[in-house]
Amino acid sequence: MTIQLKFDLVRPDFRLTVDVEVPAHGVTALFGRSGCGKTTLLRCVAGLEPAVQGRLTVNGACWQDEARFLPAHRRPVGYVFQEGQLFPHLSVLGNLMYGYRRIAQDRRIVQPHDVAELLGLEALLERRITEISGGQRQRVAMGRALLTSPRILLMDEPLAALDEISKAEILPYFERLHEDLSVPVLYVSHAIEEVSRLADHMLFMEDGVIRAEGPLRELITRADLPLVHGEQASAVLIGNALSHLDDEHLSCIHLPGGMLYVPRIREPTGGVLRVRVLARDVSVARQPPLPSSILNCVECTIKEIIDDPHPGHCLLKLQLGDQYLLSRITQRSRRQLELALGDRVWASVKGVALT
Amino acid sequence: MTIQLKFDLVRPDFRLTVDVEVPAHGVTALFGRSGCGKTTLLRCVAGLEPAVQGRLTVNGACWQDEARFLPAHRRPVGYVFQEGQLFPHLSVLGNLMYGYRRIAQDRRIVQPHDVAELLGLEALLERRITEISGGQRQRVAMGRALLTSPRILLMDEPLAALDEISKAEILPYFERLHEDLSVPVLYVSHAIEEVSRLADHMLFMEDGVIRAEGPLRELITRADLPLVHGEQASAVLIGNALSHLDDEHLSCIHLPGGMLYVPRIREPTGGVLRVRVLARDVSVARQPPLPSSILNCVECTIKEIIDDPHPGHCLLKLQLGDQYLLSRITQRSRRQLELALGDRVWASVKGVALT
Amino acid sequence: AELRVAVAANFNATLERLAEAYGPTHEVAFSISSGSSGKHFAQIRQGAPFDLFFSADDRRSADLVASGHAVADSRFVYAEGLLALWSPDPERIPEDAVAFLNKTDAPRIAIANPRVAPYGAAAEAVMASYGITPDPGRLVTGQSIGQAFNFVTTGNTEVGFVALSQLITHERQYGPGSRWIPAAESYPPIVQEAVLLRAARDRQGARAFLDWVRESEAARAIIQSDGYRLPSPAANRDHRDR
Amino acid sequence: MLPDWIGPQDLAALWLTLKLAAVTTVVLLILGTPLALWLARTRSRFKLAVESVVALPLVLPPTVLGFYMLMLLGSQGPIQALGGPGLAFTFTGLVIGSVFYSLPFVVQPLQNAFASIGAGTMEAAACLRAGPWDRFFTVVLPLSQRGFLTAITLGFAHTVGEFGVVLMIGGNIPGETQVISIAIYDHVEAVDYASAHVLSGLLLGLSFLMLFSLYAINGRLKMVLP
Amino acid sequence: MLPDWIGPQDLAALWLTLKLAAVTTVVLLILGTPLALWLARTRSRFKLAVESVVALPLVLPPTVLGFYMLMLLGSQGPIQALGGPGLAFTFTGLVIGSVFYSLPFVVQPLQNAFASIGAGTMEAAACLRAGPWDRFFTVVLPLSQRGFLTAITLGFAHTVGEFGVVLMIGGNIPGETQVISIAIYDHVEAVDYASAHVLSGLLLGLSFLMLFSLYAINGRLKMVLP
Ligand SMILES: Nc1ncnc2c1ncn2[C@@H]1O[C@H](COP(=O)(O)OP(=O)(O)OP(=O)(O)O)[C@@H](O)[C@H]1O
Ligand SMILES: Nc1ncnc2c1ncn2[C@@H]1O[C@H](COP(=O)(O)OP(=O)(O)OP(=O)(O)O)[C@@H](O)[C@H]1O
Ligand code: MOO
Ligand SMILES: [Mg+2]
Ligand SMILES: [Mg+2]
Repeated sequence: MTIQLKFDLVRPDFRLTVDVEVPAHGVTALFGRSGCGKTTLLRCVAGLEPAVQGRLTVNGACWQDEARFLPAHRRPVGYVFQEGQLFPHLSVLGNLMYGYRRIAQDRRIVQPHDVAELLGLEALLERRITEISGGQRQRVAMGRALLTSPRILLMDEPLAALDEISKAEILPYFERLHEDLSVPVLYVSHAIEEVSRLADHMLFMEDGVIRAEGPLRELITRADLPLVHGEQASAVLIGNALSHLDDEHLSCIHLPGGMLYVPRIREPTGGVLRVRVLARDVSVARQPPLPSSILNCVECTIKEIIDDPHPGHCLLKLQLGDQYLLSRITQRSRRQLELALGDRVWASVKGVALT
Repeated sequence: MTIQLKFDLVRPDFRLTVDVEVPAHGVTALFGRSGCGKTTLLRCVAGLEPAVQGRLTVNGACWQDEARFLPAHRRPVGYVFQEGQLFPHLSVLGNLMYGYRRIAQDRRIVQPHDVAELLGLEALLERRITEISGGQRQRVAMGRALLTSPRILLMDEPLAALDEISKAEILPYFERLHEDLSVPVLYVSHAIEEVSRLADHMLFMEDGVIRAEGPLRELITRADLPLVHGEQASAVLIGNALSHLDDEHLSCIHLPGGMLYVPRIREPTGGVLRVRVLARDVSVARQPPLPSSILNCVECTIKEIIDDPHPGHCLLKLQLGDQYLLSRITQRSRRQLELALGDRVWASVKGVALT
Repeated sequence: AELRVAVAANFNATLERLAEAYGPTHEVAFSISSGSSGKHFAQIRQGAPFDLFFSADDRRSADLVASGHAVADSRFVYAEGLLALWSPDPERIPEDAVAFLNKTDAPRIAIANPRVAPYGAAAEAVMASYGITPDPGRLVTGQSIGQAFNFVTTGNTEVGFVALSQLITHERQYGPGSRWIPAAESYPPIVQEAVLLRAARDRQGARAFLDWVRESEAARAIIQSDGYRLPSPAANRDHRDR
Repeated sequence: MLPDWIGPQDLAALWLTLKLAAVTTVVLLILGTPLALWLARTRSRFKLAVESVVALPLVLPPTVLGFYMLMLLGSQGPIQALGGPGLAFTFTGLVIGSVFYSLPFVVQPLQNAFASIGAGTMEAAACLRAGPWDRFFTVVLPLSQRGFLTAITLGFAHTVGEFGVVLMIGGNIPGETQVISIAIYDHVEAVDYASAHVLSGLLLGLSFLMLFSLYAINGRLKMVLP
Repeated sequence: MLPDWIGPQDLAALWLTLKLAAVTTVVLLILGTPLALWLARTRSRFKLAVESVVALPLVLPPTVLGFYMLMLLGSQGPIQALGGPGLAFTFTGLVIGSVFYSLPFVVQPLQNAFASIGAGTMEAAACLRAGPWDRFFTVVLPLSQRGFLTAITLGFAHTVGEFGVVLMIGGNIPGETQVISIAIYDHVEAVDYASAHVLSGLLLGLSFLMLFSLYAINGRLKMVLP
């Protein structure tokens, strides 16, 4: 099942032209610089841009084509707006329940009590919307959208105003949500760490068009996209949870070509899972390292050497089985270690960095 | 010179009680969970909470005490609101110039042209505020506040809606701004990496009170504060730029107790500078490591071993001269390396991670 | 010199014709304020800058004299209003108007408000003396005789008791309709009095105009041709002494 | 127990006035709301013309307006020509006249209120499955509360007080079209000032109570929009 | 060149009407704006009472209101008794009466407009160094544009059309206090329908042009909210 997005929207000074299919499960990240059209794309999906031409099919159901334009209130989306858009005349509770009340009882999958608890809003339910903090407002906006038990979630930077701890509490809920309920999510975020933790698929936008599109772990290691150049450049590896070292709270992940220790995860033995490895966390050496606090060490082949915007750095794209790792090193190290394409190297990754 | 903040504000269900002095130069980060009172504190400083009791002195000038309450428009603050608050009846240019026009000509230090260029707003100047994207709005809000050439900047998550690249462009400007013009900044942000890059001083808030306060590099390594527990836990070291390796685009920083290579910096030889080292980037070993892409290796003493919320991890607080480094390692490594308080260890830090 | 005259609305047009006849030869300019006499009465008592008051009745003039706002010996009847039942439709009002009005399917009748307008009181008196008894719902009341007339001309009531002066003006322009003129004895005379106001008690011009209206043939002819009856000068004298 | 000056006719007039004002206000809201919604949203080029026409009845003196309405409703008027009923001197006629005359007092405040509701708020409601009617009742209405209050106040009070139109097309038939304002006016014209004072005082007192309660209720509902 | 039906007196009345309406509107804005500001911001317990009192003149028939104002301003009234000037039957008196009667049409739309300006917007302006007056002119005024438009339209049009108060306090003196609405009314009363039609047409035409331009200008200014 897929979501087929084909849009053409013309504005003075801006044009959105999109024709892409994304999987109708999992999280699809919308990534791109400020003003590139991410919000506009979400609005088209929600049915808020009546002027848009094109075709939109979600899981086989056609929401828009030449003949048809399903109005916004008929589309089972949950939209978390970039700027809240809470109802000023309703309390926090009133906002949360607004959509919930409009859903047939037998379709209510998400329950108010759970959402309020998860989002830490229990104590605020009676408050007016002008009497809560910015982050609290953002959480209300999120809860309100979730409570419509939507069949697709549109989230425009939902966590931007939240602290690390709140994020850490809320993120796993999202993961469960889209896994358990298999609600596909279109997720706009500037935080690549958030995106690479959550997203399976990625749309990379530039000036109203999709520059690149595909599985997240391909896109974030592609040398021609700016994603490899940021401080947060990373690779995502897929492996099996091989075994758990319970007393040490570690799990051991089996990858074609190696093995990684990561903080203990919930996945049962044998489950498929993803590990994100930041380029800056990967160092390389010619020999296997001596004992240190670095637990993980795998042998790889240098597939590509990519220039970095910083002239003193470079990126190595390392092949490990059929997957890739990124490693950011200094040009100095590269020269000292005399690294060249095709060389076999030992890549060390601190286990604690893996999530 | 200092800023003296003494506030008492009572709201139903919330009370702000603050009595603290922060330096009147550099960036003071306001850190704390959603709803802890950060915005409220900034509002008190700006003069937007007339009900607040207390005393506020900025650089010797008293803005509020028992007898006096300087109204908001008389306070030379530049306030970037958490939620924009742009003027809907003015264009982007109109918004930017609103404050600028109200500043005496000889006090205008910041110029419209520079700000528009820096914030990438040149092409949008004629647009209406409803016709630009969320990130663009945030940039207008920032520009508008800067253009009042304020004597203190209050910034409430000014970069939350911005992508990495925009952030990377704007952050150095802030650094220059507060260094060159010595405008003190009160800076609210949930992004600890942003904060630890920018801030010198920190106020850690909890439920309306200041839990801890002091130089940033002390606070972020304090075992009793939650800052050491996040993924972004880090330490900040102060050193001198000893020399530059120009052909390799590296700089060498001298610290009491060691030397670090970092990406080439602008600071002239001998200048004082700060290096942020993430706990997860630091690995430890009993012996000096073999040659690898890890450039930096310093010998330290284990001062403290801190439990981590993740049961498989622990944090080491390492003394290097009179400063501290943090290192996050797995309990497994700790056992394998048989680390104990007072041990001498070799800490490796990837140079590329330093900023 | 300018004469400021407050005049009852029903006499406004006639007074304008009088002013036109009088003004140029006597070098007097007129400022004429038309309105209901009740309003003028209240205004004069509050110091309105009028010189002459042509009331629609004889009560207000008497009251103003009594309260000292008007000069006693200036009071006189400048016209007596005549009432007519009228319809713009030449066929509508039959010979036997009384029977017509008493029929069960008789049309609605417009009258002026008897409480405030003398013509309304007169209409009531006429109906009483002829034994015309329409049920209250068919009696449509205008605030002034002008409004009653409007009801008829716009066809919202088919007939109405109006001032003879009105239908004369109207028929001059739009052609004849049908009318029934009740006997003058069937209602108390609609006596309209003029009076010199205190502010103008020493103005010769003001008194002179009043005298002209009362005495001159020219003035009497104009008033009569507009559908008013003229009292005999003797009646006027009696009246003043009353 | 009432003072002599107030007859049963006056009480009937008072009752009729309240009935007229209430019915007129309801009709005004029913007609004015969609019109105001249309004006607030449309980009039609007729908007300007419609806006102007709505405000136009105001510039004619009420009695003159009433006169033209008489021409419209009368036997030579288009309504009867098309087989319509004779509406002059009926309660329905009064309502029509009052509605026409007070329309701008209702349309304009509502239009302003509607225009100031942010598009984003409406979009949010749509994305939460609220259809157009649902949005109207759960978002537009509560957020336009003050606009409705103004519309109701001005529409109601103006209908109570204005009598030029009513006088003209009502015919002052006791119990049917005689309203309190005409009754007071009569007393003044008839130099029966005492009765005028009493009736005016009564009307003012009643109206003050009504307005006060209306504003108080509104204050209770505690409009949030800052 | 004018048709016979329109005399110089009518033109004088037209001119006087426009002057009266313009002056009244200006005075209404000057008085109404601070009052509306106060009502929009205050939490005083007098707020309800003041709101009700402002709307109260509406419920009295204009002539009756005019009658009471006449008693107040006239030669037997308290103002002159206390040595004040005689304001009845003067242009100033007309302005006072009209202002009093049209006040709610100005205060209410303005109050609504002011109340719907977000506190955040005002705070932002304050933090950008705009003092209270500055904020009023650069934020409140432009954001209340539609409210002002409504206030001006209703205030002006109502003053042009309403004549009960004016008739009573003014005395219908040609060239001095006779306004066009009374002139038209007189023509109707005097069965001089032709003149009434022409004058009404003229007044309607003029007013339509004025309203149309007003709305068109407002459209140009392109209010942004929302
Ligand atoms: N206008 C108000 N009236 C009453 N309580 C308020 C008001 N605004 C905020 N609060 C409450 O005061 C507390 C502090 O709010 P504040 O906005 O300062 O939080 P914050 O630290 O800025 O949070 P965030 O990171 O979510 O923006 C919160 O608990 C909030 O619910
Ligand atoms: N209502 C509008 N009318 C005209 N242009 C608009 C409108 N809204 C946005 N734009 C423009 O369209 C482009 C895309 O806007 P959009 O809001 O989709 O950006 P975005 O990718 O969401 O950016 P951000 O990350 O800053 O929120 C921008 O250049 C913006 O200036
Ligand atoms: O003109 Mo009025 O409003 O009826 O006297
Ligand atoms: Mg956006
Ligand atoms: Mg906040």
